Amino acid sequence: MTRSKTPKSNNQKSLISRRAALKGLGAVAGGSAALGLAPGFVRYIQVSAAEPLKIGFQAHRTGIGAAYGRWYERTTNAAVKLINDAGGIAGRPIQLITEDDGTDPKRGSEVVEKFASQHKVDITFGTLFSHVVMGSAPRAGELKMPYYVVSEGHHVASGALNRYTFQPGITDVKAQVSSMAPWIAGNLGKKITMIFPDYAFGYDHRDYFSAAIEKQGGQVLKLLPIPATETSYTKYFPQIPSDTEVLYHVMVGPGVLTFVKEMGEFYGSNRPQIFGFIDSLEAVDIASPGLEFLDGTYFWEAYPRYAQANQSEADKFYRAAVGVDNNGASLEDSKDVATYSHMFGCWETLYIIKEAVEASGYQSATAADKKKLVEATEAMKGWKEGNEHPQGDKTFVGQIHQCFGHQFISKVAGGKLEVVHKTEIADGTYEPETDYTKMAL
Amino acid sequence: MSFLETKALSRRFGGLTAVDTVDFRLEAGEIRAVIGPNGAGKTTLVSMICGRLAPSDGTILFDGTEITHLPPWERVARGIVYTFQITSVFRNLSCFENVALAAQRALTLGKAPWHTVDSSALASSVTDALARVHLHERSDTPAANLPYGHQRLLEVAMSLALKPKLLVLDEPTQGLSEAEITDFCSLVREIAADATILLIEHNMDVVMELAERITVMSNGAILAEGTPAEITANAAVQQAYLGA
Amino acid sequence: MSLGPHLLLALMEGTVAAFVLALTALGLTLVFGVMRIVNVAHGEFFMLGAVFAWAFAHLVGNPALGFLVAVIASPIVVGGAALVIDRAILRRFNYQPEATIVATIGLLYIIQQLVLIFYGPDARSVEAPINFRVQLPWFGYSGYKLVVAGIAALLLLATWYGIAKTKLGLVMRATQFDSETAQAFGIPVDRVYAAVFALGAMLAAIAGVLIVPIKQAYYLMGLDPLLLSFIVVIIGGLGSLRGAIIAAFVIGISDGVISVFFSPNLSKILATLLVALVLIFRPEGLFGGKAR
Amino acid sequence: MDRHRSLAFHGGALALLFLLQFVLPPYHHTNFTSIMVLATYGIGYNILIGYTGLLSLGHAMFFAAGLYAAGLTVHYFNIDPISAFILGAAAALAFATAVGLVALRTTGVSFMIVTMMFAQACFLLILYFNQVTRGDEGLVLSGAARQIGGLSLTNPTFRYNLALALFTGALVLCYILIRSRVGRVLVAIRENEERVKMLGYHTFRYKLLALALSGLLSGAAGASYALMFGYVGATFASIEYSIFALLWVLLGGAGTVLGPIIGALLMFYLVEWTSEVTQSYRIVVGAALVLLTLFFPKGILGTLREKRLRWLP
Repeated sequence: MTRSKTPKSNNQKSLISRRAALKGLGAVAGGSAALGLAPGFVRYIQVSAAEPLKIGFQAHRTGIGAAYGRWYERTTNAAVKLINDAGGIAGRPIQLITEDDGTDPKRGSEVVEKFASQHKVDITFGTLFSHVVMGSAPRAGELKMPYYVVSEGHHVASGALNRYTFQPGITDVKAQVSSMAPWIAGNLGKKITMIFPDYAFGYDHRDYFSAAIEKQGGQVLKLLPIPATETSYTKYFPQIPSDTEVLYHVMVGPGVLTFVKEMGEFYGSNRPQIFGFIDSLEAVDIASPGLEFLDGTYFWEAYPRYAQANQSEADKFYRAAVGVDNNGASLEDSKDVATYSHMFGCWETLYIIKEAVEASGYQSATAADKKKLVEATEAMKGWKEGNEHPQGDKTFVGQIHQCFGHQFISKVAGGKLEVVHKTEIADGTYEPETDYTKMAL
Repeated sequence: MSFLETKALSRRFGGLTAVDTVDFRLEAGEIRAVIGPNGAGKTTLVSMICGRLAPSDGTILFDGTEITHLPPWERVARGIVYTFQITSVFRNLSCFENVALAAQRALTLGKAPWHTVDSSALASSVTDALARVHLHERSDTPAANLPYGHQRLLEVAMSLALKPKLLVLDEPTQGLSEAEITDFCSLVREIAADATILLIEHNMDVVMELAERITVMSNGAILAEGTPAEITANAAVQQAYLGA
Repeated sequence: MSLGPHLLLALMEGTVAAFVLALTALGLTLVFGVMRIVNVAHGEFFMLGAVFAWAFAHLVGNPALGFLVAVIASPIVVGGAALVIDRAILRRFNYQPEATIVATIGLLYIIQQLVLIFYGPDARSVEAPINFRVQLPWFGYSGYKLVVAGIAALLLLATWYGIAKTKLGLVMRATQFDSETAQAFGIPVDRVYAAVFALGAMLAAIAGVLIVPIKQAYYLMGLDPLLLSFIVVIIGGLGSLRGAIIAAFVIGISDGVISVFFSPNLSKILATLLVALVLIFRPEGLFGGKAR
Repeated sequence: MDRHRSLAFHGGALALLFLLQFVLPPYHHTNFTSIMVLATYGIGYNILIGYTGLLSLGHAMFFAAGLYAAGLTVHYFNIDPISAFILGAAAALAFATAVGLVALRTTGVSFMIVTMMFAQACFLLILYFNQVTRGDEGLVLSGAARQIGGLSLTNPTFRYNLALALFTGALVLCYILIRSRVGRVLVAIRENEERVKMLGYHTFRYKLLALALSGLLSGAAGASYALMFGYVGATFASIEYSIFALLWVLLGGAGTVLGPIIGALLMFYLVEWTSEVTQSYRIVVGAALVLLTLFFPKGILGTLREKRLRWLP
């Protein structure tokens, strides 16, 4: 995923709570600095019966990915704690080593290098932004380092990466957008105008949604790419053809609130159907002033942010463990909204790593063991909904290293999101475009 | 036809006319002094002759060809060499390197920048130029370490290394001691043996000593021109400049 | 939408953008004109203006009153910061042009990171002091944007008056013309430099305040106005106030129109090409005097 | 005498870099590889700012020209890495010459502004032609395409020595240039361009030559980066990467041959160490720039040269 997400809009958070949050971040930073020292001690002491399994977590602590990175860390820490409390992986505790990549591809590949050569981790995981994945994956492949990303980009499944890079915890964008098309065509309309960010993440939407909606007999009337740095949108709206039935938006960047506000000013009450990707409003409170215009519009969600009437036990468990309330905000600060449709991927990926390590009989960071781990991961077929996979059932296609799951469509009502449709996994699956298992290990 | 000739040459800065339709002639082999009060347009005039400033109007002819729009480096190639009023030697380079910059140019005229220079030809050319100003023994001294008077001489040596046909000296004796000025005058006479000299000068003793003819400028125009004796006798000059 | 109204909307957007750009670029070119330095952190003053506007509006609470406080207080704070920078850094190496560029790049990084630490990575909005929608026959338009254009026009006039008609302006122009002579005539050149640097920063900050109800305050928002201002001052001629304002309108409006009909990235690329053309035919800019 | 000392100094530095590969732990081994490539970019930048006195803030466009020319041809046309490298360097050379023809019409701060704007336009062009470049996400070059005579560019030893060879080439080129008569003219232009003009030099041509060489080295570094590390992305064309080159050169010492690599090394490890205790590495970069201008305007080697090693080129 590639987008300037950091800048979520929130005009109510006070400076005080910001400082409190910063303190928290500082503590996390301090803690992980201490962790960074830990490997040395562990080596010398050599007392623990079970040598820990080292997992390198490539985190976006700074740079444009920071707002997402924060929640990725919280989710990851929660899952690691649970796994360790339950006896770890194959009897070994996870030792999580977190390094900031600055949301920069060059630094990303250096971090992978550092994990492999300096920290000597067993596995690297957790990268979100596409360009960092693209910058880091080649090095991971060269180092033969199993690399589990949580990015939702189509880069893994497209065959652009390598045998050591997996995305087992989150459905890719191609599958997400393809699975939306039938419902949109059936319920909202067939003449679509797309507003999307003018960079890689947006192109996946542009290419795969256009194809999918045409299959449903629909038609994309107009494509409106918006540059990454844009902060004013009024000038784009006149380009929306007047016979547009559905406005499809996946807006990100510092100006999401502005985008909605200006759309409201432009249309008044006389608007087409509007369908958006929640990426537009991840980490943003739907009840923020200025977002009233979105009432009655629809959103894709990977995982419903607001606890629904039929909330599963697994979701209750997951929310409690990560520290998220029923509105998708932090238990400590109701204004601190989670990136709920993405961060579950970290949780589920960690459990998949656990399963793969245990199934492969992985012992130590040797080339032979890492090969076994890769093959064991490729051999997996999918997972059932449960505490380890709270988002829902998934299938996994070993050839393309990519999983596929259910998607949700929610309607904005009274400042909340209500699920109106849940897709089938088959709605989004596609023919494999590559076969990593044929590549040399 | 004159060696150097300007026709109706003018230069305006915004509303100010620094040089106003000047017709100026200089014959080969002459030592000519240009004098005049501050702001008379002397430096502006020679700057246009050397190509540091573009004229607003008028033409400049040198050695029979028009050079009005030629860039400075092409004028240097034709033999017009300017010696700066404010000492502009390269302070961090040695005397040798300073002069070598000029000599190297003279040896590579018309050739591409990467053209190699025969180092013995370069060395002899540099040593010659330094010897003419009696600085050959300080060849390795960084220019910054020279006393001021010697820096002026180094400046002249750089110009000599360019093999000038017309050497423009802009207030060369400013800041020199009496003894240095005497030496300087004899140096200029030596140079004049094979180059025409155009001299801007405030020191009237130097002017009277060196100049064969004198041009007096005032308010951007030529007020008078003639031998030192004629100029000394000229009433208008006395009134405007010598302040009578 | 048909071509006419479409073009009208593009022109309106472009004009509003041009007014804000003119204010920002005016600050940049003023500093260059008088002090002969380029402030690469100029965009960060714009950003600081917006961020402080958020802080003041937030402290006050009431949107209209909060905005009023922000319009006055935010530029003062930013101007103060500029004074500190002038005293603590720029004056120490005597405004040497290259050193100034390097030091202000450093400041750009420092200011951005400080804002990230104390303000955070979020884009935060400030409510507009007046909130009405102008309904045209073809589309609706934000009333506040028209107000922004009005205020910016007044500020441009005030700046022009200050420079052309007041004693302070005279002193500034004298310093710009020849700082050594000005010094000799007893003008405190040092203090004039400090004042001009602060004034330049304040102009950028006010532009930031005005824009924040439209665009929100965000710690990386300074780069775009900086680059656009650069384009403007090069086309207008470095140091030329009149050139900067005219060029701001050329660039602002053409950017508005081109990005409506084509791609915004394309419009910025075209603006850069325009600069290349201007340089080929008039290296000193359209309104610049010959370099002295 | 000085000449010998200086040759020994630089030869010693290269020998040290060669020997380091046998003792460096793997993580730092790779870091040194990339630092040598980036220092080549720094040397290119230094020819312009350090020796010719032209301050550019757009050098990332030349680095990116090499990066993309090499990367795209490998990705789309599967050409071999050696041809791709030559192509990348040549593309940067041609591009730098074209940019120079326009940008060198300005001087001083205008030159800085114009180069910065051109670089930003290049950055936007990369995004604009996203169908080819994949915009910000960029492209990954497959390991299979990155083979020279059966040796893989992913092999750390091979890669380290290639980077060393590239760096050595750049260093030797820079050394020869500044010792040459042309180099003397460039330095003279830095000191006083007006005087050089009046010595009869067509200074524009010399500046253009400096910019072209500078672009060539930057592009060679960019092409090498793409081929050695297998990733091509728009980040490398961003203003940040122009500023990095400036920072390395100023820190190491503008107008010193070894300055760029000293600056790049120090900056890399400074950021590396500070990022373990703070997330605000940008403050470190910013403070480094401000402190340099205030207290060490000549950088590390420049200050050393002033104090003791006067013979340092």
